[in-house]
Amino acid sequence: MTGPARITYREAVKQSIREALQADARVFLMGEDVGKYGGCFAVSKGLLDEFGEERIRDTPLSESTFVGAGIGAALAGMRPIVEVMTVNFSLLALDQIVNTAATLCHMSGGQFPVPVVIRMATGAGRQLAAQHSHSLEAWYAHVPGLRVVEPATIDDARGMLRAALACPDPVIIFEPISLYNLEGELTEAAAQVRLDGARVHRVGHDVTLVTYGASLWRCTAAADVLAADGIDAEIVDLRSLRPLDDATILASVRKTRRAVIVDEGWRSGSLAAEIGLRIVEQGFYDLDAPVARVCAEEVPIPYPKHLEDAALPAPERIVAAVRRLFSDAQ
Amino acid sequence: MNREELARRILELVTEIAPDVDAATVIPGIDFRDQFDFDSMDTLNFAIALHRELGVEVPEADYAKLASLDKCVGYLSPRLN
Amino acid sequence: MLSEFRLPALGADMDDGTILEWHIVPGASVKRGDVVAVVETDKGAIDVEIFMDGIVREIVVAPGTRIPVGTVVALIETEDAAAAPVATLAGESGGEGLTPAAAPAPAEEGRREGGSTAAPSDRLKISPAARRRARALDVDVAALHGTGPGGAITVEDVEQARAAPKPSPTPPPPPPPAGAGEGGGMRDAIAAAMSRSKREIPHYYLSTTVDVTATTEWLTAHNAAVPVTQRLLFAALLVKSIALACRELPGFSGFHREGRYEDSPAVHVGVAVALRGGGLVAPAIMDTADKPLTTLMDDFRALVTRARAGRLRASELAAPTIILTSLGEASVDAVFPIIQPPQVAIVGAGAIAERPWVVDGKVVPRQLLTLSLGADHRVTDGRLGAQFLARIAARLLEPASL
Amino acid sequence: MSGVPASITRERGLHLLHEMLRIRQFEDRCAELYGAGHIRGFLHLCDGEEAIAVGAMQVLGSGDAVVSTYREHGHALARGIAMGPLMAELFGKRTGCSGGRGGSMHIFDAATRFYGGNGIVGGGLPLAVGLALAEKLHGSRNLAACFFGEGAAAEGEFHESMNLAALWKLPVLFLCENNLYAMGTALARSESQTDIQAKAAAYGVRATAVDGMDVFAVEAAVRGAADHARAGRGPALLELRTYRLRAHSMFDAQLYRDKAEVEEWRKRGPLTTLTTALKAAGLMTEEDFQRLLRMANEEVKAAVQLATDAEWEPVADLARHVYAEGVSS
Repeated sequence: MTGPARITYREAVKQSIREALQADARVFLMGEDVGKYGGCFAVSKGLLDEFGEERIRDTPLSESTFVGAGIGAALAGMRPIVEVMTVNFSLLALDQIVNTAATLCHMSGGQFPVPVVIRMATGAGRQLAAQHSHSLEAWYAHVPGLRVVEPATIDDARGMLRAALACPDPVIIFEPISLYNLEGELTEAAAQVRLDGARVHRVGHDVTLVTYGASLWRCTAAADVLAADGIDAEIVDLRSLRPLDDATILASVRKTRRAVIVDEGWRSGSLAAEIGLRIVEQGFYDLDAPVARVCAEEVPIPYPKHLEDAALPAPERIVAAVRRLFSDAQ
Repeated sequence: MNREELARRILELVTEIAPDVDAATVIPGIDFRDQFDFDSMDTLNFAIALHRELGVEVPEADYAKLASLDKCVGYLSPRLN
Repeated sequence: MLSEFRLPALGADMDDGTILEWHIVPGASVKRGDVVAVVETDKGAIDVEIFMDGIVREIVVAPGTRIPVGTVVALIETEDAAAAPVATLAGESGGEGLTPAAAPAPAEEGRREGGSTAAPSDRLKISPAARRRARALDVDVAALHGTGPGGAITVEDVEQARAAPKPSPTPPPPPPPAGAGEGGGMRDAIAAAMSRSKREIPHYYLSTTVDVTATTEWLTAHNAAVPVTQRLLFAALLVKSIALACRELPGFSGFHREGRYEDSPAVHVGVAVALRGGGLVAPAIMDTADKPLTTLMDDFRALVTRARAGRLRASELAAPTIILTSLGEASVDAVFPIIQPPQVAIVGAGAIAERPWVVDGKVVPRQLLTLSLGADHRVTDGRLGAQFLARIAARLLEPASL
Repeated sequence: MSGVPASITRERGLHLLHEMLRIRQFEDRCAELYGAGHIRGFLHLCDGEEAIAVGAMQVLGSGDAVVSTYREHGHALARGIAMGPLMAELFGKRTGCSGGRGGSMHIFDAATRFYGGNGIVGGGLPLAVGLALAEKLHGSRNLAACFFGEGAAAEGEFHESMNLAALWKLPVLFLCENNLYAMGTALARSESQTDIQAKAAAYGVRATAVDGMDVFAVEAAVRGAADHARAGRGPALLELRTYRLRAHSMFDAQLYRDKAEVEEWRKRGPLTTLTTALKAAGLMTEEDFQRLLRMANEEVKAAVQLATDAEWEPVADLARHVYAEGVSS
């Protein structure tokens, strides 16, 4: 691990894949356009030349089968990294993920754990319109048997794959499309990244912003605006969407006594809904204002930029939500 | 900027710093400190506001010359025109 | 041996059935696997097999009657026990005995989709945290004015009702309560806190006079050299000095609660701010010791501005681990302040004034400042208090290093 | 069946018959136990398809992987899963081969590489492709045998799996049990191309049709396909034509077929076919048949007793194995 260098999120993910391929012969990458094309988001560019066709496998457009095949190969001792181009296409593989990957170990009385890693790009922000802009983490985080993580920082993007491959259970890694170009410092911490546990991204005292993925950076923008207004926001980056790190969330909410959950999913049945209720269940007597949520508008994400921006949980909406927790007069 | 306009701008700045002061009740001849507890922090904020709004840099030594509305107008008008 | 032939469970979701026709009559012989009847179910007519060999003794249930799964429908004379049918689960036999009690339909709340607060009720609106804090501070919430969303009473409201004590024993003549804006509520809160402090905390007092001439000269030179927005007040130097002294000497920055003292790892120095309408608050400059003077000054200015606009956070009010109260402006030589529980110390600063002072055997005019300390004798004693004041003074005399 | 192949000895013939009898008697008892409430949920019996399970399993080695469907009792028994744990699983007992958690459609056994039934039609196909991929990457000669019904041929996963297995030349045996009815729908009413073999040609996959009622024919066809796959020449598909003598599942009024058709196929059932041929070839007598039948019934009786006496899993273990326990990766 070299000293702190500035790299992109995309580069961090690629380094993690290369390191995994070098470190373990059982590892191979499989997915649409991961080889010749170098990855739909150029994450695996160059890996085909370096590791060859046997370990960088372009697949036909058969999500259900190549995800099922990844599960099968994992059952038989391999450590596949299956790339489903985006969560939007994973809907075709939901049956394999939910009915096989997530269920096998329990249903077989512990005989068949499924050590497969499935990476999916997620989220909106590139005007790709409704079918290519989904944020469905809540669906996967709903299923016992899956571990679901979403790295939002360079260190996590660099370190989470290693932790996922070391895990005997199926791990879904969501990579926000809008973060691939994020640039930041890669530090030593990347080597010790854990798969679970949330992290306090910004220490604050007046309100807790609970978030994950691309929304982390919407929260930091909102926090700067709030700071000028004397409201010192603490930001909790969930990192793991299943299991959720209740302890870290509640510790923060008990300190600030106000919670706003920022989630790019649609409000109904969202992760924000789950987290909000956990806060009320465990932190009711610490709350000084109702738990608030800032989610995507409940519409298919529209194509035009101004509408897409209006649909997504923008910093201005986060600031407004926080202010409403202090007083109507504000 | 004539004297009335200057006095109005100054009062605006004073009430911005001390929101609980009613501009109409300020007596031009009496020091701010005596009318409504205008302390050293308020004076510093006032100096900063003058620099920001009117572009005048008031040295600490001249703070005494800003003690009341009349003194302010007298001190500032030659420096502005 | 006489065996019972019961209506078998023919599907996961089949609770009962109706026999359409029998293929057997009393006296007929049957063997394992024979289809002996046809039963009408939701899915249609289904052949029913028998799993024993024997002679039909009696048809118990005639065609046409709807019967639950497991009902005895015929009696069969079987030769030997070997072929006895598997005992059906008594009582359960397919259809679960336990028909789920008709759970009362959950009352459909009249909630608006997406509405976040329930319909406004006339009950007192107070947050759970505020209710708990009010109990802890024995504050009667009924009298409070809520500043939270929808006028709800928040912890901040409760705590401001128990705001920081009036620092000096001889407060300036309080403005007539009637005229004061929020003086009334805050006045009671201050009174309550002060009497509790006097009752519970064994104060000891120390004071020292410091020649700050060099420091004031440094400050004047510094302010002349920097743009107006970066000018410093003397109080800022004092706050930093106190914070650094706290960092060096434990026992002054912390809390005494439930009978024991906890030193606070973080040092947040509260600064007493007099509100024009009367009353007083002491919000904290967070992590005071770690902040460079310019940042500290910016925080200080922001705090005072927001304090005067009534927009302080409860966290800022609850955060101080020690308080500075400075009455330099009111030309009082020395201040002997009262500690704000659960803190354990408070520093007072009088006016900086030119007075005679002996330097190298000669009496000369110098800029002098009287610093005082009120401290909790349960936690520290005079010797340590003296060292603490000395540390503050020493820091104050090296402004460049603050 | 044209007759007993010359290579078949008396002992071999009796072994095959006994394997099939074990399945038939097991399924028969299951029907009864379901009626009595001991077996719940869904239950799909394979009466009539025994020759496919027994014939195929003679060819598969312990290193090969097996993927089945929800009509899996015959595959499980022929693969070597003991009757006791299998019945205990149908009872939902803790000592069942899946810990009692799977039931009839979800039989699992790591020892015999039996990767389960599957409640989702076509759900096992991609799994088998993956298992074969791993064997190829390991460089072993093992293969993955995947049973599925002709109904699955309508699922996207069938076409995707055939293509991927052929594209990557993976050692998969696609064993299609064509029993003419996908649940309640006759093949002709669901498939534009009812000849399953012809579908395989679209992906360049070697395919042959086999009389699923003839255990010798099944064994020979599976052996040929297995040799093809083990030699690295890619997957093979076998369309094993058969007929299920019982309903699709326990709650099926069988409105889609008439009784005469069932009786016609019953005469051509695998057990009748084999018994007639062995007797004609002088390799077996009626006493042999009765002895094998008694052995099978004894085994079933013991299995039912074991399942009846077995314990339930404590509710406290409900969440165990949601995630892997004590497994280093």
